[in-house]
Amino acid sequence: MKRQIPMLILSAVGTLLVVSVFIPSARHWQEDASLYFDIIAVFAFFLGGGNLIRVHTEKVNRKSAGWIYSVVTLLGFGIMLVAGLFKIGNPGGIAGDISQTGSYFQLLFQYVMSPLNSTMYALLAFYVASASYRAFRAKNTEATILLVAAFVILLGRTALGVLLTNWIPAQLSVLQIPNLAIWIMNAPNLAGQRAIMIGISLGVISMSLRLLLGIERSYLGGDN
Amino acid sequence: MDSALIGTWLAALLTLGIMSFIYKDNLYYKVCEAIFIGISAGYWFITYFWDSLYRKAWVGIVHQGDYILLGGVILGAMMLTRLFGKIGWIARWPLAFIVGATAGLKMMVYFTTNAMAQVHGTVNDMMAAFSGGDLYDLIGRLVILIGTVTGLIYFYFSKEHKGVFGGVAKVGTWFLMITFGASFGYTVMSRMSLLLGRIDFLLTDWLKLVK
Amino acid sequence: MIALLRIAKSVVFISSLLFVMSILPTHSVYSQDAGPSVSDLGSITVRAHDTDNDAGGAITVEWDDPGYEKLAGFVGFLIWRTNTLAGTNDSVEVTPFGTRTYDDRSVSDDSTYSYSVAALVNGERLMSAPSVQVRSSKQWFDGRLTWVLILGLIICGAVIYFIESAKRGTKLFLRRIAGLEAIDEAVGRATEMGRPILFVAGIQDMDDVQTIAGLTILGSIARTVAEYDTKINMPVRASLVMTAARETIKQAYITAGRPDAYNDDMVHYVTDEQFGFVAAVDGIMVRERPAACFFLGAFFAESLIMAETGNSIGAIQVAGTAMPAQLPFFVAACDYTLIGEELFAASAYLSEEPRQLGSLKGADVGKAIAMIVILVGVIATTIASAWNSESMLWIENLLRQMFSTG
Amino acid sequence: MGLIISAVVIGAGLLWMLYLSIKGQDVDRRIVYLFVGATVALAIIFRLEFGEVATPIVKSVFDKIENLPPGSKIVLSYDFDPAMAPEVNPMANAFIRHILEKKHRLYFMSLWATGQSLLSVSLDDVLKPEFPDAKYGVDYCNLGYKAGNEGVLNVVITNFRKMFPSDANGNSLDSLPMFKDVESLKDMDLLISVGGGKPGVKEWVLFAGDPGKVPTAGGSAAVSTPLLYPYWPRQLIGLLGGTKGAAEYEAELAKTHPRFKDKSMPALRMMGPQTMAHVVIIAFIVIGNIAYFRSRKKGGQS
Repeated sequence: MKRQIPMLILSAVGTLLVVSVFIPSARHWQEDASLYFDIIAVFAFFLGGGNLIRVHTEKVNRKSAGWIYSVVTLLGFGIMLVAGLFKIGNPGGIAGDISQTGSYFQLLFQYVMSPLNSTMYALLAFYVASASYRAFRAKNTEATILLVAAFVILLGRTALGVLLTNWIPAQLSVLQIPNLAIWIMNAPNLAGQRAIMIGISLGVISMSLRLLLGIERSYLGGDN
Repeated sequence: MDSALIGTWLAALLTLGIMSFIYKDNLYYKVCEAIFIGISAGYWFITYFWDSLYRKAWVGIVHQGDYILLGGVILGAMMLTRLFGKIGWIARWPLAFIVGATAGLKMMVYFTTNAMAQVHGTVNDMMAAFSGGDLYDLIGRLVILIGTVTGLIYFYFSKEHKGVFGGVAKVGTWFLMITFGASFGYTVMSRMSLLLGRIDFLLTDWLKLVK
Repeated sequence: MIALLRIAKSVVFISSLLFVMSILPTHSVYSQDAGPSVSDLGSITVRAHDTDNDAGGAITVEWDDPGYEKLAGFVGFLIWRTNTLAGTNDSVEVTPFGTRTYDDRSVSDDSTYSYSVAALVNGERLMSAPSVQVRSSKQWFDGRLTWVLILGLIICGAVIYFIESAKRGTKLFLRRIAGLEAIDEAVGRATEMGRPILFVAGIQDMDDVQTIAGLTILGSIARTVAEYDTKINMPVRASLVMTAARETIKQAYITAGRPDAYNDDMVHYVTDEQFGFVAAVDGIMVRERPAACFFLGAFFAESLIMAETGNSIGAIQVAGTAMPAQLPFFVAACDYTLIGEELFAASAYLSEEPRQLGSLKGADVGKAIAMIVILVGVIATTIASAWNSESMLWIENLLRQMFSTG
Repeated sequence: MGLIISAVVIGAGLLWMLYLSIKGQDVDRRIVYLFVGATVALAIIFRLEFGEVATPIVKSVFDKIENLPPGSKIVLSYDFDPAMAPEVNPMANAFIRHILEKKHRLYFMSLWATGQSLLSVSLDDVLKPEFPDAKYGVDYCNLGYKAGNEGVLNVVITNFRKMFPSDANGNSLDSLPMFKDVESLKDMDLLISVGGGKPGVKEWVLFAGDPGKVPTAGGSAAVSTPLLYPYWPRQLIGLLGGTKGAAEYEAELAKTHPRFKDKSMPALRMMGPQTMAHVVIIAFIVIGNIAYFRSRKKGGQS
């Protein structure tokens, strides 16, 4: 019983949504489903946020290693909740939009969250460099092909690429690195992308069918 | 004191804190990480709260009479049964709803926009780059054809990659490698500009070293 | 952008309407002032019919222009509607230049309508004869999707056929996938070293199939983890994923016969913010030093940040995603990468259950169809363009029509 | 001066890395990080700029404008919004300078509502101060924005006046001397669309350039550039992709027309640090491979 009902819900909802694609007057089911999803996700957040608070409070109570950071996290979470729920400092008051400039919520976003966010993102530049240094080595055929393709595209995007090969006569201009880079993007790269995309969609179809037919149900949990 | 100035200092200190991680994990980074987690979790909760719960559900049901949304609220409430041990299994119902909806919707989306459109594209628009009849175009077409077909053969599961079939699949992996190499090379520059933005902020807006 | 366009459109519409209204009382329909060129032109022919493939409530109006648009002073075409049941008239829209068709979405399925189109030239309205009476209706099937349905049924049919035949005991062969064999090895190593394993199911919520695929693999990994009694740490970015992952791991522990060893804290929510989550996962990696990291699901720019950090602590890393843009980074920084489709096939492989394996065989039929169509299509297009072959052109057009999705 | 310091610091560092690698020692990843950070910081502090060399895909646009006879008619369409502006606005400004310098006639328009205001900024900041002699209606005119996306192109390909009864300032087209011999887009000598979304370069190719058989060129944001490559060289005579493409064009312009040398070249300035970082990464790959082959020769595993 505890397993059959969820299974039934899953198959019914999935099948209805597949069918709705073909029936013009049923298309709005798809929008309804994503609205439902949004609403369920907020309720789920009460579990997630609750988990966050519980994990960190426990750390503080037990004074386990790094408990002081948990205090900081809890403080940050609390400040943001208070600022956002009561819309403190919001020029439009409680009825105004939360993202209005001047509200504490927006200030915290602008001066705290936003720089943290873009700096974390910017670390990517460092990792791109270390990955290139370490991983792009001609260890075997595959690695060599990867390396050569990346190298040609990289060269093609700097002045070096033009300088190195602009002695190649116009008839063979395809072989100049910038042109070669574009050709790689146009032909073999496109072919590879296509194969990956087609493969992915067939993979999604077979997995979705496994789910709808109830063959794959590990995420639905046990009988208790 | 000027609030924008405080803001800039705060932003600069947080920027340096996160950057210090690439040297090694340290106290400074841990503090920034803790702030980041707390503030951002709160940010998203508030955003969901006002946007989904208040604007979509409450306003939709109470003010606009969109009673179909009640179903979402009921399913959402079922999610919370997890908090009450004994009846926690009810939370599987909304989960089943979501997995079913995702499977059904995404199956069709992937089928039309990935599979069919890509096959269509290979037959149809790939010719844009190689539409002529000279050697350059013929080679281009041939490469796309071979690349797409051998790439698909690589993903073929029900035959061992041995003999001729294995050789063809091997060619497929080469094409995948070119694809990976090319996308890696192409994105490097845009990744650099992100770092450029941060360092520029530190040097120009904060330290005012550069005018 | 769209909103701006809408505003601009309505401004144009309202101003044209005002313009039309201002001239209506002073000019008769066939005014004497009409220039010679106007009267030389024939009348506009109007056809109206129910809009195809919709849910009702719309009628398509089409007309041809005998040459009014070329006249100096041409403003636009006015669509004029008569509700033949209620006996009311109203103007619906003034269309922009170059338009010859208009979908009137403001009709009711319960009434009948007839349409006229007027060319607005130099302040005159040159009205066409009314169209036949039409009524809008809804269609039960979107005719544009016939081929989608047929091809979809073939592929789904193949998947179900192989599942059924596997159920009856037919032996199915499947090639090996290196990345999957590495999973057991990775878990084994973590056990030996007495260190935890880290599992990240991507950064998307449950409405992404890749997240679900990641969780199905988690099911298999968690079974091994339970048997070996290794520690698993799974930070998540979305609360729903947390709930689903807990169900998955708990079920795996029960299957492995160790329900007592399960603990909800194996899965913990961090934050919904993409890079906040990354900051936390990086922190976990350098502090807990997991021996194995799994990144299976939908990833964006953070793929390389996580994989490089994992690499720096010397963990065995297995990644898998269907995000084409992130695959290169995983390939460069991880030990094994499940590429695209392999991510979705992985759980079926790991389960070793015949029915699941059968579904993979079905997907292969889809790949075979795609390969044949591409082969035939490209050859046909090439021959058609090189030698003007009629039959090849026919094949090319057929394929184009089959695979066009609207 | 700055260049020398940077070159010495970075060059010495790379040589040291090469030395370590040849000796078979693995370079710590932090040194790699330090390099990337130092490279970018040095390039920003010393405002390093490099003589970008135009790639063929950019050069062909430049040559086209350079070689058209004076008085040729060129359309420049602003098809972008403020979010894309940092990448593509420099292209538009470079086009304006080049076109007016060569005494061509320039017709501005926009398929994006938001392009209109960016267009007026360009007129006020670049065109009017740098070309005080250019006369409105004779040397350039602004048709402004028209709603309708590619539908606008469908109309102007046969008739300008149907879609644009007047220019952005309300003058009738017939009152503008430069419209005397212009009936439709087909009378133009070159079409240029600068943008990164839809409608954009692709729509100009498919709905204007191709049907009207008018040479078409474009400038686009880096992310959408690979999608446009297939149209080159047949349907697009050339394409400026991202900051890189803009910088190449600026460099070419400064080289051929030295009077623009001291003008602000934002793309070139942004490219400096990026190119430096790029070269350093290329160097990493080379050094990494040298190290790998050395270690293999010694019989060890990498």
